[in-house]
Amino acid sequence: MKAGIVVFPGINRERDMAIALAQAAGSAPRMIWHRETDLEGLDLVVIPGGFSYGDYLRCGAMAARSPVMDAIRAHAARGGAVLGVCNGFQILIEAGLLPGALLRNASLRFLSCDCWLRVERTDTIFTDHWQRGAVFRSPMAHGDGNYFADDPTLDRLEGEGLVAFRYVTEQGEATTTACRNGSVRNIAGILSPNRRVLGLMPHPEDLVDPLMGGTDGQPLFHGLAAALAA
Amino acid sequence: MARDVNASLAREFGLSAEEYGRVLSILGRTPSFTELGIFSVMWSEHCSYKSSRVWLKELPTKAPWVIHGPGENAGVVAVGDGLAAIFKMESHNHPSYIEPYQGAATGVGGILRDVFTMGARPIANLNALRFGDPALPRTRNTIDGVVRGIGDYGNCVGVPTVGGEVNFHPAYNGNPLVNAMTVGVAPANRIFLSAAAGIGNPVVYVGSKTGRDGIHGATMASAEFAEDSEEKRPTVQVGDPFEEKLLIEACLELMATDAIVSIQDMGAAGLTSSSVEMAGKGGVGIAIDLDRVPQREADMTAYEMMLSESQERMLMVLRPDREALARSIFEKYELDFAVIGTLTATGRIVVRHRGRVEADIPLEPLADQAPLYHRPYSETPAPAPLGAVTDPLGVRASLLRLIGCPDLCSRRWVWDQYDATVGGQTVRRPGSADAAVVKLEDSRRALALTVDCTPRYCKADPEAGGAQAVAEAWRNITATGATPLAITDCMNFGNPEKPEIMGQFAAAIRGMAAACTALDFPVVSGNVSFYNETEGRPILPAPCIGGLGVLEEATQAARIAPPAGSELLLVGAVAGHLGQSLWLREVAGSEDGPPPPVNLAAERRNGDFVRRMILTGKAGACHDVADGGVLVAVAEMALAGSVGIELDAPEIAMPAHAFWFGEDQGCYVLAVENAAAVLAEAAAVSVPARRLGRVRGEDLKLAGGVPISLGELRAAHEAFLPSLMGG
Amino acid sequence: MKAVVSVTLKPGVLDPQGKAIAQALHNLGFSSVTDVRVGKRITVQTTETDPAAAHAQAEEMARKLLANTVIESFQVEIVP
Amino acid sequence: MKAVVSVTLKPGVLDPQGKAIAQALHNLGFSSVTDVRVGKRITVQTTETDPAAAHAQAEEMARKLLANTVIESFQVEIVP
Ligand SMILES: Nc1ncnc2c1ncn2[C@@H]1O[C@H](COP(=O)(O)OP(=O)(O)O)[C@@H](O)[C@H]1O
Ligand SMILES: [Mg+2]
Repeated sequence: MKAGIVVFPGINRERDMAIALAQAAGSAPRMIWHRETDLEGLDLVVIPGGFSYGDYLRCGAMAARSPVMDAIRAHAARGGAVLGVCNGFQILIEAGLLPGALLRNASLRFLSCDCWLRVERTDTIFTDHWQRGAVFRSPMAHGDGNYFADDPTLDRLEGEGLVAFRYVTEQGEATTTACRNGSVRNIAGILSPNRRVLGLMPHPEDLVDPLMGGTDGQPLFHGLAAALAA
Repeated sequence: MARDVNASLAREFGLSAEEYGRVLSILGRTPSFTELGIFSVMWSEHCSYKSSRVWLKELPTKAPWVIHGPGENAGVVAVGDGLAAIFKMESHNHPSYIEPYQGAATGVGGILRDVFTMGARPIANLNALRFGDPALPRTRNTIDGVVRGIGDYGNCVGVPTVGGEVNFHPAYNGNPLVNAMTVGVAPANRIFLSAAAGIGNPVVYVGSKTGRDGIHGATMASAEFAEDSEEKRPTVQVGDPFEEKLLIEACLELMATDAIVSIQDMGAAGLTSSSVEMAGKGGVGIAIDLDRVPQREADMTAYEMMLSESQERMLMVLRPDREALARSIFEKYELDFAVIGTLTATGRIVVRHRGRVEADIPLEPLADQAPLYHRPYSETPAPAPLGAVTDPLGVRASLLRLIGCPDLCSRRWVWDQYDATVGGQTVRRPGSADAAVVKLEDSRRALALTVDCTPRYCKADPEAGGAQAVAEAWRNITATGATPLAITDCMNFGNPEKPEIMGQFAAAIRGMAAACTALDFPVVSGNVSFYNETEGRPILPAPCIGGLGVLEEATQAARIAPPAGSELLLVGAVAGHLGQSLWLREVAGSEDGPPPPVNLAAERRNGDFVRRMILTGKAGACHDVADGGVLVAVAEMALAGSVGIELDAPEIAMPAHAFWFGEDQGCYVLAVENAAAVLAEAAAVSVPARRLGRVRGEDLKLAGGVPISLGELRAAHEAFLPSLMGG
Repeated sequence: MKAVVSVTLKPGVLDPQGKAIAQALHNLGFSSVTDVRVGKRITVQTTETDPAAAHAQAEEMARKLLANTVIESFQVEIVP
Repeated sequence: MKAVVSVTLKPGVLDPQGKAIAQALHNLGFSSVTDVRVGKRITVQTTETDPAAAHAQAEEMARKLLANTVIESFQVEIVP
């Protein structure tokens, strides 16, 4: 798998992401400064977490309008795989590659804690190393992760099976308290219609080593590495 | 703006008549307005340490692993594998009182710069916070703003906030304490210093533009608060963590080349202190052309530019042939880059603006003749011994009250707002071990980090309190299995012109020095914050200690949570000391007595034993005994592991509440598999140790008492902050 | 020329911040408050001297960057 | 009655958001932009029917809660 990590000014989880990708793929991903626009030869483009442009104005708004996004859009249009985590998810949404919006957390506070996620479908390059309905732990760290979309959009997402992950209790129930940021229908991650673009708020890349406190996040990266192996 | 310069204006600027006289004799003429500003900030308490220097000299600062001790932007110690840890703690008390959010945020920004200016990538932030009476609305506002400010800044720059402490006391009503610590890592042979060199070399300004922010912040931090200070405040400094993040990356990229001769952040007193210190330390002169300084506002005067405390700015001296390379790196990050001056052979700082010389000061006397005070001091009277105190509540109810009180309740509400995992190296997050543990990239090693101080002990007996703060930091690091290496400190005190405050300071230093020496735990950096008083009421003195240790194998880091089935041992001698304990305050309603004495020899012996048990795999978990005593430590272990614990009836010659809630020092609770073997090893090295109980069941059970379910315990522990702060 | 771009959440989009402020105002004794919505007020200074052109430009800025039209609407006002 | 409270940073106070937005607008080709400042626009709906009273109340709300008067100033406008 040839993976590239796009780094916008203010992105800060590119090192975490590189650890997870290198561990799964056996080789270091390419780091792409946002002014580069050549994504030739990449199987997977990742936009990691952080605070692109300080999260000023709206999270992800300024990064979404930068030139490299056209290249990412073209990559996605070719069927290339795109993963956006946290700020990366916000950027994909602001760029219109995924629908909806990410609003301030319902608590109006930054939330840095572990959450539990349920895998909603397993026939994607991102999730096929999990069992359907599997529940895994993941750190999360964001101030604006409250997923919102209007009802028609939500119904379409549900109808087409494009909800990838939901916030749940450790036992797998999608309760209100399990969804600390207030996301509508407990949505934590969504897919594009061709299921080659995934955006999610939590950070599975921060749980890929016993030293980090566990390996719950590994299936995402192992799945990608297997699916995109040359 | 420009006013007549005379003794009375000097007085307004915080210079005494005697100090102003010295300015006149150094210059041989009346200073210009700008020069007066430069002298006043350089000779302020904050920048010159004029009241504290004579005492700080007593702190031990050396050890074979110390690379740079006090005197640089931050302390540097070797941590193995060719790496160095670079760390420092700093106060932002006064700004955080005026504007809690920005005050705390810019505190984090400032301490980050002190660390990355030396070539380190910052890998962890910690913070020590003291707030007033939680019942006051103002306190809630302060907590809210400070925690958001620290979180937002650290989260945005992508440095994990991994630890800290929070206390409450009415003595902080008008003077919260906000102390921020940053730890960074660099190759030990690539440390950048601030001493300028190379006559003719360009002096380069990078980062944010200069505005009229926080002019005279350093002198503000050197004066007591009066009622009207909320009106008189200077323009508040606003932090821009996005700019800081770019500055970190740009500086580190430049530091990987050979372009930098010396580099220094612009902290307190901004361009003045950075240029004066760089040139002064290097024994060269410096000429600055203010017309070239990137400016945010129109018509700024020389005085304003020299004293501005705009954030996210750095000053560096470059090799002339690398200027273009350096410029290209800063342009990549869209940061301002301006050559604003050159190094000269004059030994003077010469500041030009719009064709006029606005300041021309010889550097040597500015530094050498800076005021130095041996302020009068009076020793704190020894507290009367505490007589017998009866237990009004019983052990079970006392525990539930203590574990939920403001000083002992869960800090989850705070740390849930701090990104603790960014970077992917955090091995022990807040709440999981006595010190935070952060792995070093591309190494098997990890650092253990903690901040500690018990101000109520320091108030009652500053010498014992100073020693205790150092010992507790050492103990917390030890409890993870790490070897303690060095500390940074942040000395928060009242008005040093009062003999009783100076007495507290001197005694705290004595206690710290004794503990540092006994524990081989030298001071490598620090900061002094005086004048923490409002309307004459001083704070509880707080010499906060930031400790750093190293684990050779990150995988060996101990946690608090005890493995199921293990036995609990208590290491250390329990005398049932209740003076100044939280039990005494929260249950018996008194703040009396002497604090617990620290036996440094026993501290070391017990700690070295505990560390050995952890590193040899004989102890599966460890928690030190601190605020609240043994039973609180045990309850915290049960909560951390979500496990039940069954305690035996202790064989003791003291009341039960003294045993369970006394705050004796040098004690640890260990979870072990083979209790007999560990007890035998303890006996062999004369370390007191006894059985406490075992991990079993679903409740916390005291022999003969009504069990406390984990649910009840957790509810009591978790409630306070969320209900105070509204979720 | 100065353009003031007011960006507000569309009706129907949850405004947790507004809700929290309304609650806080009640707690402070402002019992007549029934609803609070929080928007942005972005002031853009330009060298453009023609009001109509400045207005058109500001609208374009709002559409392209300043507002997220999925959840927000905006209004432009030109101040000389 | 509706009160619109505009909260803006005082002159001279750094506006990191505004700075970043101005830069982004430049990158999008809006080269005439010289400065951007970001404030809040808070709409408060009240049951108060007297405009003068509503105005006074909104000013008090701003002083007490809506604006941080250390760094921000505010302006109230009543919309019927
Ligand atoms: N309490 C202290 N103990 C040890 N060293 C100290 C103490 N206070 C200050 N120092 C040292 O004095 C120097 C100046 O401190 P400070 O003015 O806070 O630095 P900066 O200019 O980086 O803000 C630093 O090297 C600091 O580590
Ligand atoms: Mg410094």
